Amino acid sequence: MKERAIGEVILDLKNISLSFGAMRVLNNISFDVRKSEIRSIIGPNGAGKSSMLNVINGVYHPQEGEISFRGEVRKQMKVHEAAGFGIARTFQNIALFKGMSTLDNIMTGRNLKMKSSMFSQAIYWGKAQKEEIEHRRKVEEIIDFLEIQAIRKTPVGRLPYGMQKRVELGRALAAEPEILLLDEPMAGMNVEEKEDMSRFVLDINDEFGTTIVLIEHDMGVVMDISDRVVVLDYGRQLADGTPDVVRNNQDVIDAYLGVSH
Amino acid sequence: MRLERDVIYIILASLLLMVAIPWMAGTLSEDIFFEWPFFFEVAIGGLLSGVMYSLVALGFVLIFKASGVFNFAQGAMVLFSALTLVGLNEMGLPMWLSVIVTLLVMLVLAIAIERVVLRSLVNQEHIILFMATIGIAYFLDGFGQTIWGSEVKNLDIGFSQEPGFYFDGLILINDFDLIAAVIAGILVIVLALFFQYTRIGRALRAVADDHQAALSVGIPLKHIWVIVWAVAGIVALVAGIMWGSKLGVQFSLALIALKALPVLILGGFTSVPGAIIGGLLIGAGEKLAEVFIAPMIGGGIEDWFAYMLALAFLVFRPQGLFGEKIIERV
Amino acid sequence: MSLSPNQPDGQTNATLDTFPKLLLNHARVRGNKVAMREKDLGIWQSWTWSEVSDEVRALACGLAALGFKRGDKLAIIGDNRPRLYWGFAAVQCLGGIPVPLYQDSVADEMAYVLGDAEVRFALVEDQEQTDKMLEITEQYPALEAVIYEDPRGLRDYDQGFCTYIETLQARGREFHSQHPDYLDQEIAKGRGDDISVILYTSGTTGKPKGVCMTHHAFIEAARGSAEFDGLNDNDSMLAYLPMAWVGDHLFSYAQALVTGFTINCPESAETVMTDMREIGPTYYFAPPRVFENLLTQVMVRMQDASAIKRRMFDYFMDVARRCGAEILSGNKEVSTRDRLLYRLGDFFVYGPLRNVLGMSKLRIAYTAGAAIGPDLFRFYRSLGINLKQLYGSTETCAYVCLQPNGDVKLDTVGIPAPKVEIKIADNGEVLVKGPMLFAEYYNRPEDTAETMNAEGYFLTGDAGFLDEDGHLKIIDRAKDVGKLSSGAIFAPNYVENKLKFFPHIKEAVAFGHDRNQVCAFINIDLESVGNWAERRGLPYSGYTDLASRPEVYDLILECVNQANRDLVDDPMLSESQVHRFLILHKELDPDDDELTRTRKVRRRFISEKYHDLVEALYSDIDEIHTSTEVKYEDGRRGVIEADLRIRNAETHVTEPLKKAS
Amino acid sequence: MFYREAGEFKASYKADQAILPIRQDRWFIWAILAIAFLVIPTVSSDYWLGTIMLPFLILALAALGLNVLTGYAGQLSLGTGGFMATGAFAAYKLATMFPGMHILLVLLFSGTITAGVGILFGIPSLRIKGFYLAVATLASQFFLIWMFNKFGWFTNYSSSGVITAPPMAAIGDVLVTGAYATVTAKYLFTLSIVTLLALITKNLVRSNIGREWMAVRDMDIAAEIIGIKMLPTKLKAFAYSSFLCGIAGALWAFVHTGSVEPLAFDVNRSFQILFMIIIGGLGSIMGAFLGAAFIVLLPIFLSNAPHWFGLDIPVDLISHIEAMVFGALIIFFLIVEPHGLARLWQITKEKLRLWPFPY
Repeated sequence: MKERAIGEVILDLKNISLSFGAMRVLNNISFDVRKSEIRSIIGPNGAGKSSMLNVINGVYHPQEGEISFRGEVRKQMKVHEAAGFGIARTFQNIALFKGMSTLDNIMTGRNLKMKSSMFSQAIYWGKAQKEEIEHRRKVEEIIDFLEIQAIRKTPVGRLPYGMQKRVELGRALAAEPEILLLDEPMAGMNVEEKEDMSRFVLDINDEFGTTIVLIEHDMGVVMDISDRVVVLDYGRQLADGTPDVVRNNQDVIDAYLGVSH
Repeated sequence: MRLERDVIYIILASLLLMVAIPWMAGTLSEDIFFEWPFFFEVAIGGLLSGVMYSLVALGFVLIFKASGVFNFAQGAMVLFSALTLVGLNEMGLPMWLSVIVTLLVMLVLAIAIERVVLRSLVNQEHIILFMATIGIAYFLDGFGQTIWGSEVKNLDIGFSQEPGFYFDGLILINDFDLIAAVIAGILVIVLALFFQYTRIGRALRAVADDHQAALSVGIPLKHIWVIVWAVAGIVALVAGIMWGSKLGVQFSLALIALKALPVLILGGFTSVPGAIIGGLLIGAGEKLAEVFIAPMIGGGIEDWFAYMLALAFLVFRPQGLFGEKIIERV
Repeated sequence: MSLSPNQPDGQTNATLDTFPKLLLNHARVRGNKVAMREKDLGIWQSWTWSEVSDEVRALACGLAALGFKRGDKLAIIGDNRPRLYWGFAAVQCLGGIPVPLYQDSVADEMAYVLGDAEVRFALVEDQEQTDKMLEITEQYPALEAVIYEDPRGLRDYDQGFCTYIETLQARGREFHSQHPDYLDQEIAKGRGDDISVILYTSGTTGKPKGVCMTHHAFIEAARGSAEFDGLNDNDSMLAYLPMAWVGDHLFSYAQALVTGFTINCPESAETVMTDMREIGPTYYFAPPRVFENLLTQVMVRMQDASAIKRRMFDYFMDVARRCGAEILSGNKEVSTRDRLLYRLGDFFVYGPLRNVLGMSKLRIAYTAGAAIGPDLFRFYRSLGINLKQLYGSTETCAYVCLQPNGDVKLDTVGIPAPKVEIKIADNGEVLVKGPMLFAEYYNRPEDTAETMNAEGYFLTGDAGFLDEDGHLKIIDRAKDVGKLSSGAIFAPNYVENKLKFFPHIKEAVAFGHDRNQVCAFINIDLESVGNWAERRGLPYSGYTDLASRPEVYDLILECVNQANRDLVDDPMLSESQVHRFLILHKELDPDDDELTRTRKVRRRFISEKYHDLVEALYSDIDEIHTSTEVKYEDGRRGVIEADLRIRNAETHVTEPLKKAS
Repeated sequence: MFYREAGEFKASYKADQAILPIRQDRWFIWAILAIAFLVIPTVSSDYWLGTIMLPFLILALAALGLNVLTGYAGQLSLGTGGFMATGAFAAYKLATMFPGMHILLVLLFSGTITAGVGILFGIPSLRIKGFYLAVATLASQFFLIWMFNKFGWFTNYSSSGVITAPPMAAIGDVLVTGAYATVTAKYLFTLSIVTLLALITKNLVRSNIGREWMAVRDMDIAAEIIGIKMLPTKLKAFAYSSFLCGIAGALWAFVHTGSVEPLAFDVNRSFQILFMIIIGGLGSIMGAFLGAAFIVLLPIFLSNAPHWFGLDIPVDLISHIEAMVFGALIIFFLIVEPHGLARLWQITKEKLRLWPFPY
């Protein structure tokens, strides 16, 4: 294995707190993400991991705290703006477009890069057609990368779970994101599928230098592939550091082994 | 139930507007006659007919709550039940017996709908079920008129249609409307009690939240469907009697469903109180607008005013006044 | 038909004696015709002959720049990819020798072959193969450079040792501009009797041997077979079988270069079926198991069809069985009614079926490599698919016998191919001679000598005979053929295959050498018989239970009787009818050393292990108690005990006896 | 069964992304078009062309419009009639204000005006979803019809309320509207427009905008997260849908009936069009046509059926029985194939492609 070139901090979260009504979901969470690293967020169910991702890509707006992205403090942003900033994600419960094929789902991931006018698309001539073909090629490269050639034209609703997860990853990749947020990409998979998915995650990081923020339950996988891990528990931040540091952190051990406090 | 603060604000604001706009219109425009007793007369008349709207909307809510089906056939059920009642009555059955037989017919109808339509379309998308209820509506309209004929029939249940003076003779109100409102009110109370205090009622409420939970109450889903459709049928019959005796039993009864729709979106598809308050707001608003605004823009606005009113409400609360908030989860 | 197309510049078959020369000729003669396609990134990317020639030139020059010398070897490892095929031609241009390896071999196996063939360079497909090469360098430091075709995941590999093929080609283009005549001179130096490729035989025993083939041999084999079947440059072929296998080398490389037809590389192993359907090849080759799997798929999928459709299918398949193969062979004796029915069937069933299998445009399909069941063979032919068998081995360029169009016998492998001579030795072994014979086993003169007799015949190791029409019939491996005590020939494999062609029978072991009659062990096919049992409502708890059922014995008896009826028709083998059989209480298993890893029965071992059962077969008892030690998957050992029944099959009086009476 | 696809491989993305990648399908469509353009006008009676084919085509166009909105973009609408009326009145005003304007321009502009109105009524869709939106669209239906009835400006202050479309020519002096236009000319004119618009619609739905619509339909929040902006995407759907409905309305008033009356576009029309796309198939171009054919032909069949059986039933009773059978058939169809005739067609096609296999 060669060394990855991990760069400067591109995403910095400071003292993030988020509540829904009286329910406090995130409590004073702070961590940063460096360029080209694989950053994992782990923690038991209800620890606020998914909420954390939702905060990062603007679905939830934290009541307190500050997010800076590429050195700039981020203002409140609309949901669709995150994609424009180069943040793509996958979802814990697959959020594919069920009525469309694998190909079309991934094509949709490139929507921001498509610039042809509606009129051009209507006559399907000139720019629109050229664009379709150009992007199709890009999408085919992703299909090739994720080894899903055989299901290219299958409606995603008919695919098995593991494949759907892969297609969703493809859709996120299609945006050529700078940061890829993966919400439990390996949940509900068997060992073989998990291995495949880990390989893809590593390859993506390796090939494209994409920064990856990953939520995962499977501790083994997380410790294997992450550069740094942050541990959440009921909205609190238990630990943050390299897998080794986290593995030896007493709070983490207690929380995971269920030792009463 | 707990009223959210913004709902209260919206209702208060709309009440204020209901008073303010006619008053302003009266002062600004010479076409419009505005006096306080007259204003109240119109408003109360509106509220009373609003109760009638609520009655139809109630049928929608019951079914939507328990099965998620947007029952477009509610209007057809009103027409069908009224036609059946009058038809039986004309055949020589005494009124009380006709009512009982009609109730039985509505029960049979509910069972048939569950057997034929709902069971076959279980787990389908909402829009499919919605379309199916339009199919039911067509079928019932056709069926009812095939059997009972399509000429206008009178339904006389012995209430006076004469207007009477109330509040020291200041305000002229239709007696019939008042009685209808009372009956509708009673029905609403009965239904509320039914939902609150009977086992089936509780099951129905559970079903609205979670089908699994409903099963644990111990009543099969299909029974629940039959029950709500039957109850909706009873509500339709009451509405049919009221509207039928007011307008005569004829095809246009089916169209009152269109009147109930804005009530529904205003109150929220899943809320019984929403149907009541929505009906009142729409009824009063519509009447007030017709009298105090319509003359300025050419009149005949009753077709769409209720919708626009509801639409305006929706922009503030997309789920209706009392509807459950839709939370996006990812 | 004249095979070689217009050849300008005074080129003849004689001057086009190496593959690089053929390639250059195609670039001249049909430069704009598509030579190769590959499904990549969702569409069929294609290369014309002149493009292929350019690419090969760049690759060859790149290799030259890398230090590749005449006589050097290049290992080629990976799925069927155009660039890997270019590797063959590029090496041959330089007078080097390509050595294709099976891509699923583990590193150790590869290390052996690389060492044996003294390979200096490797052209591999992807990261997986590159990793194997890197692993191998530790035990085989002579490996100098690895060229990879798919750069995924390889960006950061040591650039000195591993080179991306496009980088190499770029170097090659530069090299070519500096030395514009170098390559042409190298190509011109090539001679027909240069070694063109070394193919490793997997070898049932011992280490694999490198079979050295000359350009001449492969070109002759390819020309002969292409002429035999009238292949031309409009044909199209799907290249999906391992490149290290002689069949693929003949069909996808040699024949393509000889005739100029198009080869098509599928997108991935999983998409072969879809890709086949898209391409609709006119020429197709598959080992019997592929055809068998296809048939199973057809049957399984048809089982889920609606009753009407199934009935229609069954009806028309009956029609096809009755007359399809005959119509395909141009037999005139088919009744008009049957012809009409076949037409109908062609519209409703056969045509659509060929379409979904991607065989609509198929002119010629071949199978070889193992015995193919007559029913299976007939099935495809009756659908109107011109499926034929050929016979050959790595040492003969997979080219000895071919079945001619219109004269296909189900149980023979056809007539000797053009320029091939066949002789049957006294022990029944098939001996062949012709231009297609291999040069030698690489660095193994003794082995080479052993397989050649004094007259220059190659000893195939197969036993067979020529029937009255001159068709060759292969019955067994020569070393397995024995004699019954009556002196009649006994070919156990032949008998076992006859039995195994029944779907209910998974394995069979026939005994008879030095015995008075043939008896057999049978393994039932758990899936097939299990299905049968379920349909009849017969409960069973597992293999042993099911195998002991009298109903199952009846079922198998029917199969054995049928096999005997077939055997009796063959005068040479009629005495090999199975007289008695038993159904084994356990499945034969490689883990118990009863089968080889390639699932061939180890007859000797089995007869020793179950000698009690064999003796029982040759006695007159009808039931025997036995216990067998087995190894479970988790390594535990256990004992299976069972009471086995022995049944007598119907046998028929053989022809010679009939004559005598 | 009829498919022989083996050997039809695609060597370019252009070929792979063609509307009909399979050769047999292309033949089929060309055959249909040949029949529609050549055979039907020559063999059909004026009755058939005028009372069946014309309304079929125009309603199919409206259904296409609604299907873009509801089937592709997932926004349930009951306002189709209102948009058709807008198109019809816009065309009337344009034709009377600029008498020399060519009918194609009239149609184009009336479509564009309707698109504007569509955008206006589409704005609430940003907040309102599902049935709430459906009911809200009824507001536009009722409001628009009321508006056209109420204000004399729209009818040029015609006293009778019934206004006639002026005669207009399509090419040269071939009239396609008014009393002197031949039915064949009207038919061919309408057919050409509908074919063209269907092609354009197909192009849109297979392009980026189409994928964005479907993404919003299938899962709006996920669509938003991958960068699709809700407002423009939904409004484009409303605009294009209304554009088509507007042209359909203009064609209905000008080419089909020859008179512009709001009654032709009441709420029942909206429901009729909705039926077409449900029966035909949501999210399918073909579905709009199949559904329109079904909904247009069914009542004709139903009102004639008793006659064929020699039954003599009073007219009003027939209309009731018709409604009844219609309702029952709708339910039957939904039960048999909730995804409409297009899905049925799709399944049949798949079966034929895989024949004799079931899957």
